[in-house]
Amino acid sequence: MDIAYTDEEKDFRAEVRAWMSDHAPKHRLKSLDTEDGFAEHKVWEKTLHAGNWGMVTWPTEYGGRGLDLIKWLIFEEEYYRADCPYRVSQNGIFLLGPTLMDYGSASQKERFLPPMAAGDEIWAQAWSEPGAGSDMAAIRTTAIKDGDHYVINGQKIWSSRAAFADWCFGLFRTDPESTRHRGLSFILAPLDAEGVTVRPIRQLDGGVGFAEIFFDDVRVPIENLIGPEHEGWSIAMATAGFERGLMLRSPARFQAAAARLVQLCREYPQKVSTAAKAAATQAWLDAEAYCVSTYQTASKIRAGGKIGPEASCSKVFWSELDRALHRTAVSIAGARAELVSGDDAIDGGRWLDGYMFSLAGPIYAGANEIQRNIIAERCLGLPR
Amino acid sequence: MDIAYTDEEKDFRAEVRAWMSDHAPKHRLKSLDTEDGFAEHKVWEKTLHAGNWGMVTWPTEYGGRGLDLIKWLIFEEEYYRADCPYRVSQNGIFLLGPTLMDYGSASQKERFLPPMAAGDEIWAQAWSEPGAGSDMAAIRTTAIKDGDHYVINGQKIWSSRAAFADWCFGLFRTDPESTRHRGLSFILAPLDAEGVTVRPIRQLDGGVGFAEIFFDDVRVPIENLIGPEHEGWSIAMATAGFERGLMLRSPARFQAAAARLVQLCREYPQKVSTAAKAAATQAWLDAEAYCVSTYQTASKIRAGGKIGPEASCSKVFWSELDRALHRTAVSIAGARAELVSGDDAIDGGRWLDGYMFSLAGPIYAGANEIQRNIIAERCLGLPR
Amino acid sequence: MDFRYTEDQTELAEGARAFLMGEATPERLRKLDSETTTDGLWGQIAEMGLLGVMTPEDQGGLGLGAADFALIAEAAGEVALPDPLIENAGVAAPLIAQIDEKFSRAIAAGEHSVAISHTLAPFANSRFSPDAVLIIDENKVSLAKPNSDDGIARGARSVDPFRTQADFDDGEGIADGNRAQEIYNAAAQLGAVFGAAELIGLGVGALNQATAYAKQREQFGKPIGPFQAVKHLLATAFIKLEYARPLVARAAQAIDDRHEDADLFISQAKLSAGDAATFAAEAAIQTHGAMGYTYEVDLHYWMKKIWARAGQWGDDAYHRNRIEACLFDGNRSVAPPDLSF
Amino acid sequence: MDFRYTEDQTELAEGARAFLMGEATPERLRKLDSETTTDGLWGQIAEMGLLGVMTPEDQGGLGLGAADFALIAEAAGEVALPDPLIENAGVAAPLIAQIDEKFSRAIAAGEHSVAISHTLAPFANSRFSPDAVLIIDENKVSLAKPNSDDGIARGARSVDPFRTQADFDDGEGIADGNRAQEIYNAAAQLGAVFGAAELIGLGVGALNQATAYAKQREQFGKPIGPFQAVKHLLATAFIKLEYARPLVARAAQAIDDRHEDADLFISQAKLSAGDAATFAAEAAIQTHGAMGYTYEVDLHYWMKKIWARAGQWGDDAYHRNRIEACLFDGNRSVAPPDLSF
Repeated sequence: MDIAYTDEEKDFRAEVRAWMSDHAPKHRLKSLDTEDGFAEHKVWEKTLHAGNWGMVTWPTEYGGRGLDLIKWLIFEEEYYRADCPYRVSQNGIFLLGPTLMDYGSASQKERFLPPMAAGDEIWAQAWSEPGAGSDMAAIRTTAIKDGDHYVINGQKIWSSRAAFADWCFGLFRTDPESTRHRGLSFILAPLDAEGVTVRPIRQLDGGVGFAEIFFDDVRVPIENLIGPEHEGWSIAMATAGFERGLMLRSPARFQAAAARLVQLCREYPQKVSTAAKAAATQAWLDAEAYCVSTYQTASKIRAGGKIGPEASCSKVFWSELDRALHRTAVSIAGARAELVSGDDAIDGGRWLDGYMFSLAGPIYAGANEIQRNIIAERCLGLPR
Repeated sequence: MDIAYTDEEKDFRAEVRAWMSDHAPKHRLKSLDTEDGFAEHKVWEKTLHAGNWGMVTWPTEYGGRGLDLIKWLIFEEEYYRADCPYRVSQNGIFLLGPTLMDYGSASQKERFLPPMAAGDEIWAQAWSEPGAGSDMAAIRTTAIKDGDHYVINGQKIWSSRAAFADWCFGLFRTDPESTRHRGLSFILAPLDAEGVTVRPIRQLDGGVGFAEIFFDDVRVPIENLIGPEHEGWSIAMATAGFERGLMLRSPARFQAAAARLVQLCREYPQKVSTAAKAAATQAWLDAEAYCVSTYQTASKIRAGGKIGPEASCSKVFWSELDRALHRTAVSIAGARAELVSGDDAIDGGRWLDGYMFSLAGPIYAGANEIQRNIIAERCLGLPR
Repeated sequence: MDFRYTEDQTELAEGARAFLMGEATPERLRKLDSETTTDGLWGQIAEMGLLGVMTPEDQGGLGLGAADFALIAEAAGEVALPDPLIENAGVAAPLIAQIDEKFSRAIAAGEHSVAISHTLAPFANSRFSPDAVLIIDENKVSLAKPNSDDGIARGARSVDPFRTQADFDDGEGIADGNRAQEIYNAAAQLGAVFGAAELIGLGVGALNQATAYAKQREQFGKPIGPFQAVKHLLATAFIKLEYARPLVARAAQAIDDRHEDADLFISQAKLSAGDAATFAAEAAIQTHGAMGYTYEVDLHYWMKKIWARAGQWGDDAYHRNRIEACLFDGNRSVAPPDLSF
Repeated sequence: MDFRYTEDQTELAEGARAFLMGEATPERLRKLDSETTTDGLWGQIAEMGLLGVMTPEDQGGLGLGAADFALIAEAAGEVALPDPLIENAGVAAPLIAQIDEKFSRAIAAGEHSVAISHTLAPFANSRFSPDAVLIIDENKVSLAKPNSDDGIARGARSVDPFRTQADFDDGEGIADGNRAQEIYNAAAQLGAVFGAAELIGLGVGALNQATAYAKQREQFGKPIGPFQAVKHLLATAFIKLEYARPLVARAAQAIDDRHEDADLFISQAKLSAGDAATFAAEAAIQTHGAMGYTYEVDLHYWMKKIWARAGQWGDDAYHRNRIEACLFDGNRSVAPPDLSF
C-alpha cells in the first residue's frame, strides 16, 4: 500500500494547477441552466479543450490524454481548487463516453467521442418517463425498426441539459411486445430531428436544467443503436456502476465545498453556533472520507479490479453529505442567506443556490430510497 | 391561556418537594430487575404510600388524592428532581389502573386498586407472544370458559416485572375460532396459580426485567375478566392512548436526565466536544419541548378533551430523545464510560446503564416503526 | 396553569385561517408571481380586522396579545402568504401604538402599511408597496420613505419571489435612547415569535403538499404513499412540527405575561420551528422526487419562504448562543420546573 | 499512490480472519463468560504468529507495520475477540521491541502477556491473567506486577464481561524523559488506530447479526427483512462502516510512513469508526426488537465491546478537538489535497 503521490503525479498536479490558475474564469459563470449561461459554459469547454483538458482519462485519439484514474482525481482536485465551472458536457463525458468506450463500435467512437470531448456536441439524458422514474423498467417509449431506421414514439422527462443540448441518449422499447427490462435498447437521437419537440421544465430556481422530450415518428438510423438490440438494460446498468459514479461526482467537488464552508466559519466566527461548527466539522470529515474511499476504489479499478453493488453507497453518501454541508452554510449565513444576489449576499448567494441544488442530489441518478434498497438486497442479502 | 402556576399549584409543589427531600432514598437503589433491588423498590413504594403519594390522581377511596393531571406533572417533576427511584409498581399504577377506572366493575376496582396504589401487589404485563410482537393481533394463547372459570393455555413473552410480580394482565383468545383482533379478552391472572411457570429472561445488563409466562391449564375465575368478553382488543387499545403514554413516561423524567447531562457538561467542560455540546443542548431542548407539549395536552384532557392518534408522536419523541441524550453523556464520559461501578465510574456508571435502557425505548410499548406507520396513516392519511 | 386556547382565541384563529385558505390560494401565488402586481387581498385582510388584532381597542383594534396573533401568523405560514400581514399587524402595530396614535389607527385600518428593517431582519420588503420603512436599531428608531426604484439600488434579490429589497434613506427619527432600546427589544421578541409561528405553518403547508402527492404518485404499479421510506420520513416531519408548536404558544404567552424567561422561551420556539420547517421542506421535496425541483408544483413557494425566513429575527447562532449561555455559563438550576414555565 | 493492499497483506489478513472465525466463536464467548476461566486459544494465536506481526524479524516476529496489523484488529473486532491480542501484538510489541529484546521475544512467542494502562486508556484488563501491566504516561513508562486480587481493590466492573480492572502498584520504570514521551505518543497512535479498526470489525459483526435476524424473524406473517424501515436502517449502518474503513487504512499507513499528518488521520479514523460502530449497534438492537435486549442472543457481546472501546485511546472530545483545531484555529489551507494524503 502506498499513499504517497509519485513524483510524476506531483508534476502532473503542478501542471494542472498552473494551467487552471492562468485560465480559470475570473468570475462565476451564469447558471448553465440558462441560455446565456449554457453558452458561457460551452466557451469554457472550448478553452479547456484547447488546453487538452477535455477528458484526461480518454485515449489521445478521442481528445484525451490517456491518463489513469488517480490522475483523474488529481485533475479534479485542481479543477475545483481553482473554482472552475461545472461541466456542461458532463452527460457526454462522464456517462455516455464511458458507455461508448465499452459498448460502442469503432465508428461510433470515432463519430461521437471527439466532439464530446471538445464540447462541440452537448448531450442530454433521456431515461425517465412520466410513469417510469424510480421504476425505470416501466419505460414505454418505443423505437420500432423500419428498414435501416428506428421510428421513435413517446415521451421522455427530466432530461437534463435537453433544453439546449444537441443530442440525447437513453433507453427505448425496441420490442413492443416486451415488458419490464427486457426488449429495451440503448439509442442515440439528435434533438434537431424532425418530430422531436423539447419542452423545457422550469426549475424552482428559475433555470431550465431539464426538459421533456416528445418523439413523434422520429426516424433515427440504426447506426445509432449502441450494443445489441433489446439488450439496452444491461448496458444502462453497467454504466450506472462505479466509474460513472466516480466521474459524475468526484470527491474534489465536495472537498472544495467543505473547504469553503470552513473558510466561511473562519470568516464569520460569531455567526457559527456550536451546532453549526459541529456540522461543519462533520461535513469536512465526510468529504474527506469520500475522498479516501474513492482513492482506494480508483486504485483497485486501475489495477483491473471490479466494483460491486457497494457503489450504491457512494451515491447516498455524497448526496447526503452535500445536503448537510449546504444546510449548515445556509444556517450560518442567517438573515443574509435568502439573498441570491447583491452586495449583502454572502459569496454572491452561492450557498443557498448550492443548497437548492443539493436537495436534488438524493433524488436524481436513482433516488436514495432505491439505492438503500439495493444496498440492503445486494450487499446485505436482505430479501426483496 | 394561562401558563402560570396557581398559588394552590405552587403550594402543592412545595409540599411534594418538602416530603421528597425528607424521604427520598439517600443512595440509588439496586436495579429493580434483581431480586434484592425489587424488594428495595417495594419498600420504597410502601414509604411513598405512607405519605399518601402512591398515585395522586386516583380517587381517595383507592389510595389516591383525587388530583388533576397538572398536579400529576408537578408531582412527577418534584419526584424526579429528588432523583427518586423508578416505580416498581408502574405496570399497575400507570397501565392497569387507568384501565380498571374506565372498564372495571366496582368490585374489581375495590379489589385491585388499593393494593396496587400501596405497592402490595405488583403487576406484570402479558401482551406479547413469541409470534406476536409488533403484530399483537397474532395472539394465540387461549382462555376458554369452563363454568365459572377461564382455562388458560399458551405462552406470553417479554412480560415486564414478571420475574418477581404477583399478578399479570393481558389479552387472551377467549374465542378459539376467532382470528386477529377479534375474540380476544382482557384478563387478570395470578402468577402463583397452579399451572403457571415463569421463566425469567436475562437482560443484556444481567437483570431480569422480563420473563416468559407459560400457562398450562391455568384456571382463573371469570370475575377476572375486564370489560365484555371478546372485546379485549379495544380495551387494550384505549389504554394504549394518551393517558397511559403521559403516565408511563412523564416529561419530568427526561428533563431530570437532561439537567444531569447539563451538569455533567458543566463539571467536565474539557471532555465536551463541540458536537457533544450541541447534542446536549438539543437533548435539553427536546426534553423541554416534550414538557411544554405535555402541559398543553394535560390541560386539554383535564377540561374533558380527548386525544387522537397524534399520541403516537409522544412515544417516538421521548424514546429517541432519551437515546440521543444518553448517547451524548456516554461520549462525554469517554474512557470511563465503560465502568459501571467503582470509584472511577462517573455518577456510579448510571450513564451507560441509562444508555442501555434507552435503547429499549424505541422498541417496547409499540416499536417506533409501528408508531410511525400509525402517524402516517392516521394523522397524515397515507394509505396502509 | 391552563395551557389551552380560549374559545375566543380559537374562533379568531379559525376564522382567519378559513379566510386565508379561501383567498390566499396557490392560484393567487402563481398569478402574483407572474404579474408582479398586487390585488385586492390587502383590503380584505384589513376588512377582516386582521391588521388591528394587536392594536389597542381605543385605537380601532382588537387589543389582543401575542398568543392570539401567533395563531394567525401560523395560518399565514400555512398558505405561504406573501403579503406583509405579520410585519404590519404583528410587529409594527403594537410598537407604533405606543408612539403615534394616528399612525397606529392607519395601520390597523390598512390605510398605511410599513416594511421593517431591524438589525436582526434588515431586509425591508418593498414588493407590496409599503408607505414607509420602519428602521429599528438598538439606538434609534426611524421612519423612512422607500425610494421609488425599489430594490434596484440595492440590487438584492431574495430567493423568495415575493420579496424585493427596498432602497430607503436614513429616515426621520421617532425614538432614541432607552425608548429605542425598548422598541428594539419588543420588535425582536415579536418578530421572532411570529417568525416561529409562520415557520410552523410553512412546514405544515409543505408537509400537506407532500402527503397529497404521495397519495397520488405511482411507481412500481402502486402509489408511493404506503412505502415505509415515505411514511416514516413524513411522520418524522409531522412529529417535529407537533413538538415545536407548543413552544411557540408558550413563548407568545410569555411575551404577553412579560415573563422573565420570555427571551429563553422565544429562542427555543424559533430554533425548533426553524429546524422543523427546514426538515419538512427537505422531506417534502424528497417525496416529490424530481417534480419537487420544478416550478410546476407549488411546493417551491413554501420551501423558499422557509429558507428566507429561518434566518430572520435571530439566526441559528443568535438563538442557540442565548440558550447555551443559560445552560453552560453560570450555575443557574436547569432542573424542572426552573426553566420550563 | 496505490491505495491497495498487497497480496501478502491480504493473505495474512484472510488467514487471521479465517482462524478467528473458526476458533473465536460465539459459543466460546458464552463459555468464557459463564466459566470465568481461560482456554487454549491464546496459545493458538501465538502459534499462528499473530502476536509477532509487528515484532522485528530479528526478534522472532514478522516485522510488519500498522497497515498490516490493522486488518487483523478489524478481524478481532468482527468476532468480538475478548483476548488481549491488540494490546499485546499491536501496541506493546512494537514499543517493547525498542526497549527490551528478550521481553519482546517473549511477547511475540506468547510466553509473556501484558495489560496496558495508558493515560488515554487507563483501564488495564486483568481478565486474561497478564504477566505485567505496562503503565504509560507522558513522563514515565513502567512495568508493574498485577496484584492477585484482580479488580477487587479497584472495585471496577466494565460493561464488557471480559474486562476486569487490574489492581497494580507503581511498577518499575523502564523509560522516562523524551523516551517516555516518544513511547507515549507511539502508543497513543497505535492504540487509536487499532481501536478504530476493532470498532469497524465490531460494527460489521453487529450488523451481520442484525441482517441474519431480519432474514429469519417474522411479523405480520412475513420476514421483517423486506420492510423498508429495516432495510434502510441496516443499509445506513453498512454505508457508515464502508466509509470509515478506508480512513483506518490511511491512518495506519500514515503511522508506518511517519506522515506529518498522521495524528490528524488517526483522529478522523477513530471518530468515524466510533460513530459507525455506535450507529451499527443501535441499528442492530432495533432490528432485533426485544430479543436484542437479552442475553439470549449474542449481540450484546458486540454492543458492549463497542460501548467499552469507543471512548478508549482518545475520546470524542480528544479527537474532535484535534480536528477542529486544524480546521478553525489558524489559517492552514484545508482545500484538497492539502489535508488528504
